Amino acid sequence: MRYRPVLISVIFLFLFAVIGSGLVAYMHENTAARIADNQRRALLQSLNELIPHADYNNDIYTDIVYVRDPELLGTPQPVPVYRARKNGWPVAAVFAPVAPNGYNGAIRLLVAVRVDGTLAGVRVLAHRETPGLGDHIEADRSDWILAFNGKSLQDPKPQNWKVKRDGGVFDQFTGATITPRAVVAAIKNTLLYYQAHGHGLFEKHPAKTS
Amino acid sequence: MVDLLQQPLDIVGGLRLAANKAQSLRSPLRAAPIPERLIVPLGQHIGDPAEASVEVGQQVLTGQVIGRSLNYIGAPVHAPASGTVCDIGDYPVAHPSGLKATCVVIQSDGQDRRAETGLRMPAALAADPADIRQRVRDAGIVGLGGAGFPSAVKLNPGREVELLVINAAECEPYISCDEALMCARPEEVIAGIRIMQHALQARQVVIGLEDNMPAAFDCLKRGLEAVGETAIRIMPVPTVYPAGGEKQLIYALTGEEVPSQGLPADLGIVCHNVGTAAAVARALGQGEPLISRIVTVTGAGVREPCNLEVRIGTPIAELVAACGGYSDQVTRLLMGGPMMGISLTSDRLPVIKTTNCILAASDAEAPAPAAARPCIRCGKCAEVCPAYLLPQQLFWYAHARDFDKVQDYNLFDCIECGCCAQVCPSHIPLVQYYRFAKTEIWDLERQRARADVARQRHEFRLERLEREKQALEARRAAAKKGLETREKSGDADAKKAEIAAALARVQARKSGQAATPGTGAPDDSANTSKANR
Amino acid sequence: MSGYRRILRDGLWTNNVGLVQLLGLCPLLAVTGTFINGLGLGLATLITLVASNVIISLIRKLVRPEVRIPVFVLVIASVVTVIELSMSAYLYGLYKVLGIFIPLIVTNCSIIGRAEAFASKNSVGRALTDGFAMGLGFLLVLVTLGGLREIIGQGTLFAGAHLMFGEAARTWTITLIDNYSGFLLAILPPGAFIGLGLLIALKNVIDRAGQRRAALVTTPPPAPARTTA
Amino acid sequence: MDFPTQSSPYLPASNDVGQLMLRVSLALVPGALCLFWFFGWGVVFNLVLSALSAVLAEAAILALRGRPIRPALGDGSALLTGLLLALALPPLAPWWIPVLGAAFAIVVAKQLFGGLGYNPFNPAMVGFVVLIISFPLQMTLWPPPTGLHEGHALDLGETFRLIFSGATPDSHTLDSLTMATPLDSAKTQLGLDYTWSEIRAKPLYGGFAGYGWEWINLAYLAGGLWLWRKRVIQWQIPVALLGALGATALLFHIGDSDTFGSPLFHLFSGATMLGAFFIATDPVSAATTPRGRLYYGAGIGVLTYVIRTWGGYPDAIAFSVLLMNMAAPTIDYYTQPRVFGHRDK
Amino acid sequence: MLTAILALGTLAALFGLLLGYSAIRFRVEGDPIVDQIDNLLPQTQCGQCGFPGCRPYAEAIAGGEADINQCPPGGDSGIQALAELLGVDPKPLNAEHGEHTEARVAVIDEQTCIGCTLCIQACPVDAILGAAKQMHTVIARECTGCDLCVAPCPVDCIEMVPVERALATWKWPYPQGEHRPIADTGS
Amino acid sequence: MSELALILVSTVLVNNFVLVKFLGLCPFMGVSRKIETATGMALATTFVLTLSSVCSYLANEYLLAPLGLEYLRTITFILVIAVVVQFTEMVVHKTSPLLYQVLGIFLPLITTNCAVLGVALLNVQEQHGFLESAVYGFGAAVGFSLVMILFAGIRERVAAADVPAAFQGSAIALITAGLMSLAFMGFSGLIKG
Ligand SMILES: Cc1cc2nc3c(=O)[nH]c(=O)nc-3n(C[C@H](O)[C@H](O)[C@H](O)COP(=O)(O)O)c2cc1C
Ligand SMILES: Cc1cc2nc3c(=O)[nH]c(=O)nc-3n(C[C@H](O)[C@H](O)[C@H](O)COP(=O)(O)O)c2cc1C
Ligand SMILES: Cc1cc2nc3c(=O)[nH]c(=O)nc-3n(C[C@H](O)[C@H](O)[C@H](O)COP(=O)(O)O)c2cc1C
Ligand SMILES: Cc1cc2nc3c(=O)[nH]c(=O)nc-3n(C[C@H](O)[C@H](O)[C@H](O)CO)c2cc1C
Ligand code: SF4
Ligand code: SF4
Ligand code: SF4
Ligand code: SF4
Ligand code: FES
Repeated sequence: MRYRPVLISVIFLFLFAVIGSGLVAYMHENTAARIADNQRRALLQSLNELIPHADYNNDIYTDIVYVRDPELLGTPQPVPVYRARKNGWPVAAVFAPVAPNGYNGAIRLLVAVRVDGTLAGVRVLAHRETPGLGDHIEADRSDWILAFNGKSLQDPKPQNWKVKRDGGVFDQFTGATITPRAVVAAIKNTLLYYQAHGHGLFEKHPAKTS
Repeated sequence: MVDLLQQPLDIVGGLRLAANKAQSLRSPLRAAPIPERLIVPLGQHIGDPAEASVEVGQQVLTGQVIGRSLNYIGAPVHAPASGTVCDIGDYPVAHPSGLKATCVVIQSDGQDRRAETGLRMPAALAADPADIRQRVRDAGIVGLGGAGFPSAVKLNPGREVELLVINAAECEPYISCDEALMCARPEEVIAGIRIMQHALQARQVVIGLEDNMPAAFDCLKRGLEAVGETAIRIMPVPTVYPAGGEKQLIYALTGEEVPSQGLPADLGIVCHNVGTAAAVARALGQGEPLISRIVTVTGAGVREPCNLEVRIGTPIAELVAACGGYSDQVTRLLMGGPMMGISLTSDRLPVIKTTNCILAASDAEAPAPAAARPCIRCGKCAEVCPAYLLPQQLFWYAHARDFDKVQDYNLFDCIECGCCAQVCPSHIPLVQYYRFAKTEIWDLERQRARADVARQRHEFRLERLEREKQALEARRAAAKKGLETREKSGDADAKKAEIAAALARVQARKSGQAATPGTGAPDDSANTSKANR
Repeated sequence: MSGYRRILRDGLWTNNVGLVQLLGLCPLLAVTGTFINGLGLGLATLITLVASNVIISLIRKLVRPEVRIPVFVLVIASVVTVIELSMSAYLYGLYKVLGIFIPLIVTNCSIIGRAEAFASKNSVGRALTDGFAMGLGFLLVLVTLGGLREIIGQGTLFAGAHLMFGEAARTWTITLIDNYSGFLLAILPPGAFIGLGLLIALKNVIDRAGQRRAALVTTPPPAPARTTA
Repeated sequence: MDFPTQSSPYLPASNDVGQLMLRVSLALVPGALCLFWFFGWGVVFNLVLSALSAVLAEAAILALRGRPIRPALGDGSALLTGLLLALALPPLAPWWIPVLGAAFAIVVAKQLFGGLGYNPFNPAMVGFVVLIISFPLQMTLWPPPTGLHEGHALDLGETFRLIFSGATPDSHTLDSLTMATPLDSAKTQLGLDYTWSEIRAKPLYGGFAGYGWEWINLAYLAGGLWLWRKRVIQWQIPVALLGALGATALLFHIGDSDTFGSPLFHLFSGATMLGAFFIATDPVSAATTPRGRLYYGAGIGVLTYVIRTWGGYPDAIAFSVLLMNMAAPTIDYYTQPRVFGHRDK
Repeated sequence: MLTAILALGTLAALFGLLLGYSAIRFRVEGDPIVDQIDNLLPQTQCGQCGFPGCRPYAEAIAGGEADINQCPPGGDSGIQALAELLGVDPKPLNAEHGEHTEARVAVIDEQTCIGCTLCIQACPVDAILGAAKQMHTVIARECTGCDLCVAPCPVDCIEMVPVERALATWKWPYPQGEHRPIADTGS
Repeated sequence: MSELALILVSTVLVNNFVLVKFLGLCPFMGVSRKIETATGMALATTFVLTLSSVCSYLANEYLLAPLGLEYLRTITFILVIAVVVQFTEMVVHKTSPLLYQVLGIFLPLITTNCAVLGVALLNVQEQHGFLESAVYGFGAAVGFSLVMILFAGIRERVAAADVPAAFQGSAIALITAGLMSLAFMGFSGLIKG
């Protein structure tokens, strides 16, 4: 008698837990595939902005290697490189390097380098630059980042991979030099990395590190 | 135990104000004429007012008791002049409320015939302290320094007294009655002090006065030498308002702080005003109860500022007339000093025992208050507060009527000295906010006490009704039982019994409801029908 | 039925979750950077509110006090997770933008608040109406605030509509002011607080105007708003 | 005879809010002149625009609330808010920057809370912070501190056109007209691994702090000391602020003199002195107990150093002041002085 | 799916056990909040709040059944105090329940009183003295001013009069001028 | 160690839960009228938040992750939280009436405090370990408590201010909170990376 309420509590909680989790589990089973697909497509979409889908036909989403170079890639962590191939032939490598010295810390980039060493495109993945000043590096906010398309270490020459104020060819923003300076330097470094190690990249086996 | 300091301290906070005492000290102390009609309030002190002990039409002599007080904290009132009682009734008195209070009005016969008071005590210094206290009480002496607390009570602190402090600081600007007294009658003051010391059995005595009254200092010193008194010290304290506040003076002289909510007696100190001491000397030396006092009449609003010995009950207008009347600059009439006094609506009000000063001020001396602005929390008030309070916080919460918070910030340690309001750049009437909050809190406490009584009485009543109801039910049950046993025969009867029981239940419920207020007459008023909802 | 009208009025205005009860503030302030974000979360919350109100009203007589809250919470959490899963399956873009605030609908105080204050004491029909009214009221505040912040902050309206309505909606974005450099404050956290403060003040002004007009008609006081006394 | 009544005390008032505000404004003059000397006409435009719109905004709100306008404007507090905000703004900011900032300061930070005396936050600093987070670009438009003797890049007319129409004179771009302030460039260069001694050698560095800025700060210091002499402000806040800022800077500078700027640099650059004597001392939003003021000032000093050194903003007086404004009521609550006759605490 | 159900089900059952058990183990009676609320009510016992006395109203507030703005004798300050205790926003007195008036006491016109005792039965605090057919009087110190005795009196001999303000109970007024009380600041 | 300190500073100041992350706003607005109540709520929240941060970490690590039931996270976490809260309330009520006086009425409110569930979910998102979860929860709670108490201090002052009628009450409170969050913007960028 005294413990009947306990029993009722138990049964109640149990019942609702079972119904609730059953419902959710059912829902999960029905949507899991779709959700995974969504996640894949989200990444693909940002890659496709850099390398048109028509240019490659491998499963770029899983064709990844991880490389490490604190000097040139701006982070001691391994950096993922997505590899685009067409019929098995290398097309481009997409790096996710870091520009460590933005105005407010690191800026995470996505840099796509074609096999010939020209840039297919650059995007900013994440940053903490001052809104309204440093955030013009976002493609949504200004076309500045698009100016890198087609650039390479030959055009302009490495010593000109700087913002104009420092005697280079790239625009800085009014009132903000630090951010573009950091981005330009990071892209240049990525190109340098590619120059040094680029060809080996496509031979490595895809590997997952966590 | 407390010890006097060698060198008095500067009090913390406070203001250095222009003294403005010279004008009233130019002419010597003299007696004011006895007016034709004296209006003597029965409550001139802290505690319940006295009760009139004379009747209208009765003849009275100077010094005869006209109001008696039965309370321990209370003081009798005496006729300030001989004559006829022509009225006992409500007259306006000097009080910020402007309310009236019971007064005995005496038509003076101009002869000032003295009554035999039986207060005289030739060998007071050898008498039993209890005897002295009784005579001080009978003489109607209350503190002349400000609050008007019955002095006999303060002569009975209920513990050993180390130090008697005679407060002669007179820190408020304009007021000079104590200084005039000390210059004119040092022997009377000293006699009074010696009696008080004896009554209190105080080991040490000190007279504290501000260091800007050298004349008074000299007179007292000569007076002490004249009687060969060496035990009484005179210590000038720095001239800072409010150095004359009891707590501040004690701090300046001893370095001790009177505990919050406590009395000087907690430190073994008793503090009396010099005027009070003189009044004691007069009562016990000449048998004269407290029927007159020295009042400073000053300010640019009177023609001839001076100090007058005034009979209690003298209308202020007559005092002013004795000083050459108003000058044309007068705009404001104050009783007390410019920092703590109250402003009067009319000069028909009488002088009472605690009236130390009548200040007829010009517009330059006491201008109409500038419009108050919001507090900017500049903290100037806190810099000058001698109680180390945060007047801005007190104000903030008094303004918001947050009476809990305002007490958290120690409202009741405020001595209402007015320093804060004086320096406030926003011209906020800070002291009024504090007085408002204090009286409001007292009122709330009274209400709370009443509510507690009401709750108790209500609960008693509910209990009583409950008891009555149960008694009723018991009776009903007994009756029902009787019914059942009697008519147990048929089904119909059982039904009847059921109906009866139900009826009883309804009845019971009804009477239960009667336990709730207002259902004495369930369908009478809107109120009661709501109560039943 | 006037009872239902009263519930509707309560939810939409008199006892509005966001403006009066000040519940569900976290999503209200966090996701109202744009109109569309507000709309998305508002709809999700609306659905949750209706569903949980109905379920709780159904089971209200069965639950013991010591497990009442856990059970309510379980119900709400299940509903929310279902919604979360469907959103990530069918509105992935929006799901990403709203982020943690979708699972946090569970702790949106207004939902458990309504469960406790209303659904657990009323019939299914009334609970449903209440959930709908409250949810709609909340939704309206979300989109108003979102719209305002978006306009002031970046000079656009309906930006990001494609996240909800598909690629075709990309063109819906209205740019109200060209070359607007943006008043960033509105989008940043302080702007959210201040914006809601202004909305509440606006409601107060309207209420007072209404009161002045209908000076004598007194409305009954709103039901107590707190979850717990 | 009958007389008017009132509550005690009755003596003529010895202080007045309007006079207080006037004195603060006067004390700003040396600093403002110095600023003008180094940065040119833009300073004047800022002062005029900001003060004007502050006063107008105040009047407008008072009118809306149906309150008497004259006495409230007469206290001069709105004007002072406008002036203080203006002195913190970059001289080449477009006209709407001071206007918007002052209006926001007065309307949202001051009048919504009830006007003078009720605002928990320093209005001028609220205005400034709103501007710097919303319009960082316009808020970095500081010309080089060349000084009148070297001649400014822009004369009165050119400044006017730049501020009101955004038109730069032919030979210039906005970028060439402006440069980072010493605090800003020191911060970014330290971030780029320059050493402090290298930075000290740069032209932007003057005798002991930022070029030009050291004089401006000295002028504010002089004005502040005058205010203290006149008993408009008390010593606690400035002393605690400067002491804490100096001490923190010294500590780090001694620890690693290559990566951390010198105490003098911190004390005499940016808005330090303006902040210490004119802004942190705003009585309304500061702590009001004597001990509380020490904590309050020290808090601002330390926060300023922290944000300047590690945070996202080159100068942090405004943020630190607002952050400590936030804490002021709580500080007051916990730092009540011992009351006369009370034992401990 | 089965693991999901099982896992969560077990967890929930365990929790249920825990809570159910603690509900018994840590059972507590009584609710101190009622006393606290009752302490803030004026104890006029007038029933204007819609409840038969202050305590029932306190219980109703604690139970969430009544709002805090229904006690006219308590007035705005009473509501304020309740709001603070309960941590809710104060609101204006609900006019449905009456208006706040200043304190009053009942006075029985002793000439007219017929000694019917009806008022005695109505008085919630037994503040009326008298026996049947004898003249009644109100003990002014104990009268709460609740008004309840006025209506029952068949000869209308009871009058409510404002409590007199004496010097000793006089209150300093709230200062006038710029500083208006919070309650009546205009928009 | 410095990692943990960084988490602490970050959660208390830079990413303050209330003013920057927008979590736990309802109690922040609802029980901040007086410093005393705010302190009570702050204490209660600190306790529950830290405890439930740890508990939900355990639940995730040892129940959900091994079984691959991550999608049940929300349900499980909220269940854990509700039970922790309910249990705490009952225990406190019985064992310490005094503490219950202080915390009692706040405890039930905590279940629906977004910050509590938010911490649990963010722990997973940021892949915190056991100690990190504890510190993260504690830091979030301290940040919450800090701004809550300061906010209460300001609100007590503003309550007595001459605020325009339309803004009295929650409107001005929200604007005050807005200005607080404006001040907290100063901390942005304090922790790089
Ligand atoms: C609040 C504030 C935020 C800033 N944010 C950035 C930024 O995100 N990126 C940037 O490059 N510069 C930023 N700056 C400006 C830099 O500090 C520096 O002034 C700018 O890069 C101009 O340098 P320059 O004179 O060499 O062109 C900011 C300045 C301030 C005052
Ligand atoms: C309510 C009250 C009670 C007092 N009780 C005593 C007392 O019991 N014994 C005593 O010696 N003085 C007592 N005093 C007198 C004070 O110590 C003090 O001397 C007197 O109030 C005059 O102080 P003031 O003019 O500075 O206000 C009492 C005063 C007040 C106001
Ligand atoms: C601010 C303040 C100033 C005072 N100034 C004097 C004063 O100057 N002289 C004086 O005798 N009493 C002054 N008093 C009253 C004293 O505190 C104290 O009541 C008195 O000395 C006690 O003596 P009594 O009971 O004989 O009046 C002042 C009180 C206050 C609160
Ligand atoms: C010493 C002093 C400093 C002041 N500093 C400021 C300030 O920093 N910012 C401001 O808006 N107003 C300032 N004021 C003006 C005034 O106090 C301010 O406008 C109020 O905060 C408005 O309520 C100051 C006033 C004084 C007397
Ligand atoms: S002096 Fe006046 S304005 Fe200054 S803090 Fe005190 S009360 Fe406020
Ligand atoms: S009146 Fe009270 S608060 Fe003001 S200075 Fe005097 S003691 Fe301090
Ligand atoms: S209205 Fe107030 S005083 Fe009257 S019974 Fe109700 S609570 Fe008591
Ligand atoms: S005497 Fe009358 S008014 Fe007074 S308490 Fe009794 S019933 Fe109420
Ligand atoms: S919605 Fe986050 S605490 Fe209420």
